[in-house]
Amino acid sequence: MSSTTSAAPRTFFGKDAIAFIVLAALILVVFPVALDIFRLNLVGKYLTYAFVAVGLVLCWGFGGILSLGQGIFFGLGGYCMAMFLKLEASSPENTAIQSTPGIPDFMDWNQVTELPWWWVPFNSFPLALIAILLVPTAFAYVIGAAMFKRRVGGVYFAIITQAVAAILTILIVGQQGYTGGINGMTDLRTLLGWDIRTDSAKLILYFVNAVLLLGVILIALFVKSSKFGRLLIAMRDKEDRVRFSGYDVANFKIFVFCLAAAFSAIGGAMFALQVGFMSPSFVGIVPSIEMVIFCAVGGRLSIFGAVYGALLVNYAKTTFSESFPELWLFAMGGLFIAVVMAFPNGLAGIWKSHVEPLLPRLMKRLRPPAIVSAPTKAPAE
Amino acid sequence: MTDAPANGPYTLNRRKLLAAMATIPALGMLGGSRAFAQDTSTAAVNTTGLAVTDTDVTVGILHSVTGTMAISETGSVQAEILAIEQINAAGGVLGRQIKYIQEDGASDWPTFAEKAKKLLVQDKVASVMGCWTSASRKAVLPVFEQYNGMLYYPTFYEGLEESPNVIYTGQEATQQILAGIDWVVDTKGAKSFYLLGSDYIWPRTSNKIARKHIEMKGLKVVGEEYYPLEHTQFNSVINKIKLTKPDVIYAIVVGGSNVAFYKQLKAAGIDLTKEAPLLLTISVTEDEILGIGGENMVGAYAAMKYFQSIENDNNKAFVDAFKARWGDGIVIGDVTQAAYLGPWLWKAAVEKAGSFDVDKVREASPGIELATAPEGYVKVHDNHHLWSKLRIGHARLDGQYDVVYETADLMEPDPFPEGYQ
Amino acid sequence: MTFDTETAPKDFLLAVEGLTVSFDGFKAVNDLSFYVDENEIRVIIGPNGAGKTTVLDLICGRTRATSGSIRFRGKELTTMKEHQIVHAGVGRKFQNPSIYEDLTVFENLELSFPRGKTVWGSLAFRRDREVIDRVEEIAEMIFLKDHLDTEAAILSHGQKQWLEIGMLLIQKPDLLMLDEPVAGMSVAERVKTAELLNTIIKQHSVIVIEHDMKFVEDIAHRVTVLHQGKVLSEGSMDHVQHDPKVVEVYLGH
Amino acid sequence: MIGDYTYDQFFSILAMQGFAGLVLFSVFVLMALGLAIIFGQMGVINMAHGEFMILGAYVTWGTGLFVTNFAPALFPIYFFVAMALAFCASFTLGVFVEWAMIRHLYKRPLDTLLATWGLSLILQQTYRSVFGAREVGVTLPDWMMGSLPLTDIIEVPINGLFVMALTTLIAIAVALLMYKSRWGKQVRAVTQNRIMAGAVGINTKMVDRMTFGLGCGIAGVAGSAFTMIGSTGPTAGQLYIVDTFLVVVFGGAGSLIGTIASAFAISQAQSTMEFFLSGSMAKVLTLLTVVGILMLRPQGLFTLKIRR
Repeated sequence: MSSTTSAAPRTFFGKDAIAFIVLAALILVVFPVALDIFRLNLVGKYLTYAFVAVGLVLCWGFGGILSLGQGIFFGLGGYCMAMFLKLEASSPENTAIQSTPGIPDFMDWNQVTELPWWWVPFNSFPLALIAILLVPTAFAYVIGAAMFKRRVGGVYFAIITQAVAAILTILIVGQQGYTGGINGMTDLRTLLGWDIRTDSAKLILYFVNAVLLLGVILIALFVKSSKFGRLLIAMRDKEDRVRFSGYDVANFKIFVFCLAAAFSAIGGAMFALQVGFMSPSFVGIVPSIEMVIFCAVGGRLSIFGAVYGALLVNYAKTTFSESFPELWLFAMGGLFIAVVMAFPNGLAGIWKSHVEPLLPRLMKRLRPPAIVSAPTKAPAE
Repeated sequence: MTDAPANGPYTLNRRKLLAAMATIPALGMLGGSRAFAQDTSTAAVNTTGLAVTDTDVTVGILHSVTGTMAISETGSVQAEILAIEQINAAGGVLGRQIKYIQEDGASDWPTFAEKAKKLLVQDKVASVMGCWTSASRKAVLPVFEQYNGMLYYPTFYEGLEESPNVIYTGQEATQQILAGIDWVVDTKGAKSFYLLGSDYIWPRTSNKIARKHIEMKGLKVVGEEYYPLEHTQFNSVINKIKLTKPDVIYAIVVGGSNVAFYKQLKAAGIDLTKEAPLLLTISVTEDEILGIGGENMVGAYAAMKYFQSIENDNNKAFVDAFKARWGDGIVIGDVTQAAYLGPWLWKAAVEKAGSFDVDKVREASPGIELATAPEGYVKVHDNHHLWSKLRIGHARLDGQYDVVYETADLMEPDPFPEGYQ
Repeated sequence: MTFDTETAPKDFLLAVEGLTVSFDGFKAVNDLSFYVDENEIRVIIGPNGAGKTTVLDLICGRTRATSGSIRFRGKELTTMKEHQIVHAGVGRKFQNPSIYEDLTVFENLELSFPRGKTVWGSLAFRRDREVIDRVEEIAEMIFLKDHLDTEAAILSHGQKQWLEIGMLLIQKPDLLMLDEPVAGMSVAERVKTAELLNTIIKQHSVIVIEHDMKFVEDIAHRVTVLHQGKVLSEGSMDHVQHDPKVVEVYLGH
Repeated sequence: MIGDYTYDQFFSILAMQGFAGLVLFSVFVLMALGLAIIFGQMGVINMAHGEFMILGAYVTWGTGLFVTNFAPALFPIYFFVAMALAFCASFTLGVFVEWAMIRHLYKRPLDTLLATWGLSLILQQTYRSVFGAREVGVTLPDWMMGSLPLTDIIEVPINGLFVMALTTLIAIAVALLMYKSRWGKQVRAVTQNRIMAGAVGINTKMVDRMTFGLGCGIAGVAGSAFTMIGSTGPTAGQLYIVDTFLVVVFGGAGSLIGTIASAFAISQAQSTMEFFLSGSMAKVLTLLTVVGILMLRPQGLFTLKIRR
């Protein structure tokens, strides 16, 4: 945590503003210019995981609530989007060869002859958008309220979220007539008549995704800089003290858990749009834990670190698995252990302890010596 | 893995390759392709910018080398590499050597889609041999259709699909099911069936077809049950089977669940060699028996198009070449053989079309025959599936099957079977 | 226990009656009753394991009573949640300094400022002049005016104790409960703390748990001696010091 | 008639399902015991627990292979040797892991969870590289794969009996070790007050290491026993994670009785429901019930109410 002066409250101006501008420039300008559309689309996919990682920074890094079930919310958000897209792709003309035209193909294969009632709202785009945010958040609220009101925390909470992720996966796979089962929902084609598979659509979706991510980061920065952010840290360190300072701790935990869930859901929805399908393999335990890795590698206390973590780990995964598929798990496992044991604050921690102290010295070299002030800021030489 | 598949183009074990090559003349696969080569300029055979040069052509191999599916897909990778090496040794395709780029789907469907796209968009491969599970195929299908690629898919599967961009070298459900049930009814006098499967689309669709077929014959299905993938406790269903006393257990359990199911079946006192009940499976190949253990499987019947023990010259040469390339201890299952067909069918189609262009290969594909297939003669149907025979294998103690029956004619593939949907 | 009859009709600030809590059969507090007046300084003493800290835990809601009642200004506390008890006007300092080590002194105090205590309130909370003035005022009082921007983790043990007391004061509670406020302090710090407490007790009712008899003598209006979860003796310092039961417990047989 | 079944059949169902439930119960206890010791006594969540089990399974496979090739006469009893070796292998690996990794993380329980997950990835890939991606078939002596017919419907699988006997044995051994031996006293002393235990001369580091090793060793024995009923492959360990954790958490950390009781409750619920519902739904409902109860009673079934 950076220190501030008492008179000037922490805001997201200053260091965070620079970091924000750098990141925005990177994902809005550098990537689109430097990468072809195929790689850019991949980066877009990585960035959808960054939504989850940013949520985890608030929830886990600041709040100390380790959720091993963020895949639940990523998946639910993705499924809500995929349901809308699937219905659009399943127009009676497109599905004329089915026994029941007009319903998604997997329903037809499973002898479902009528659209289930809970699918009906997904015919409407506005309702689907609402569902993307509401369904995962409501689900998070139920889990959060049940657990935090009863002061379940730490390892117990982690295991229970993990169990919920397992349950949801089994449920989705088991109810394939309604969910597409293990295949998931595939072959999503158009959004309100606009073909999302074309290169131009992918480019536009990339920018939509990037802007949404920047928006989410702004929200996260706002939360972090508000008193709420300091309360999260306080709750992580001394939960009882917060309680005896007159706060209903459970409500704060529920809120941050719901917020992280909502972030993840946006990421999931953007994933479904950019990749063109959704499958239960994002809901389960393994992806949920991987998302924690992204956050841990980037730095659990740094919102920007989490974004870079998601980008880096996924980039490494793609390159590693292209050239040395067999080594990938070794690398991933090793990375995990190394980060946890040696660099608990991840890349952001390394940046802060090793790179940042060098900056003032660098600045000093760049400036004429006469103007150098505030020597106290520079490290001892 | 002692015999890890090569990771990049051309990392061959020379000694093994030579050993594998030695068996080729017996296959009679040296066609006139070498003569063909000189008359085909790259500009003429490749009008769509695929990765084809004057000397070589690049294809993709896309299977899971890591994750849970690696267990099943390893054999397919080995078969495809073997086929490519044999084709190269025999002069290649249109005079060009085949290079392959192998990508790992990592048992993760989105990864499959991502890698498929990479192979088509970035590497511009002329065709892809790959996928194993239906889920991975469903994930890559839109990619192949959008970027007009060609996929050779080796696994027996549920049907209900007929993509112009896929050649299905395994059987679709009716090919595997109908004749098998006919056989068990006709020769074993079976009257009642218990249907059991892992909980996903292939077992469910297959059992749906099986149930329709059984009921059309006026026979009875006494139970139908599905368990989550990777479930390991089957005592409850075994108890139900004991209670309902079916003549046939029709089992479509996949993956690690298989091991648990057959071990627990044996431990519960159901001796498959007594055939009371008889067990007929369409999901356990020789590959799976490695994990299950021959002693737990002996006596069961399997309905497939290929068993390693098929007696014909093609198969003998194939098995010898496979063992020479990948080691003596290896077994070859139905899907492995189907995967082996992929490169050969593609080669035949390319040579028929006289071009690597995907559209021309697609046009040329229906009617392609392969007399040298290890399973015997196969032919590509207009619907992109293969005409093939169905065989019934009887599991031996050593993990192999004895072929006890084979259909007289090739079975017509029918991915959208009327009356079974 | 004859004490309560003569004061019963009065309106007490805090009335504890028949309070019992048992942990798996062990009654840490057993049918305990005592009363605290407005602006009274009550010191609770007793040997280790007498149940002193448990009594504070019960009052502030950290531990739930098995039976009995705790009324604060007529409001029943036993059914209220911790934060509601705080809002009712009860502040609690823990035995070991309980502060937020990763935050600065200023932020520690600010979090206890009685505004923006809900989720939305905390999001909308702005650090205005009122907050800054109040924090600085308290910081002055607890001798940490020069350390406002220091991370709490690097304060000395005594400074941490003061900080926690400051966090209570900024809440403006009606009843302050301090669990061994001078434990682990250097002599100099002890003197300063006594001075601090003497200012505090002018404006608040206080319950203090303390071992330091000199300190107790200085501040206590009335002393309650606990032993095995029950009141052994109650009254002025002089009274309890000469109570034979107390002597017996403290000096042994 | 009850539903579609006659009374005779119905009682057979009850008997067989009861037995199936008991076997499942034994399996759960065996899986959870090692984890419960580590979690209960040390507060460490070992996500690589499944991989330690699979290590035991591979050791059993290797021993079987060795005996078949070099000492076929011993084959009928090789399984006992294999279990002992499985214990040693997992124990040794456990001790090493504790030394290299866990001991640095005692103050950060959530981080042990992440670090051991990384370990599990590495172990999985190691198994894949060493033993191949395919499952290996563990050949068992014939006497272990038979069954004892009781009535014409009811048959008792011998491997089920074997697992039950083994579980009972290990549970008793663990209980004796924990509550009767000097070492057990030390373990409990360290759990309750680490500093004090250190002050009275207990080598707390050694106690930690041995506890972790013991938990892993028991996991190895469990994995060895599971070759009788399940598959042995690089990723098979992951199948057990959720069930195992739920059993331990549902039972209440630190309580061996609780672990056993919760294993009993979960296994009976699951095996009963499996008979009447589809396998997937039975699993969903069981897990959901467990999670639901945990939300109502987060401390689990058995926990001492203690002063914080």
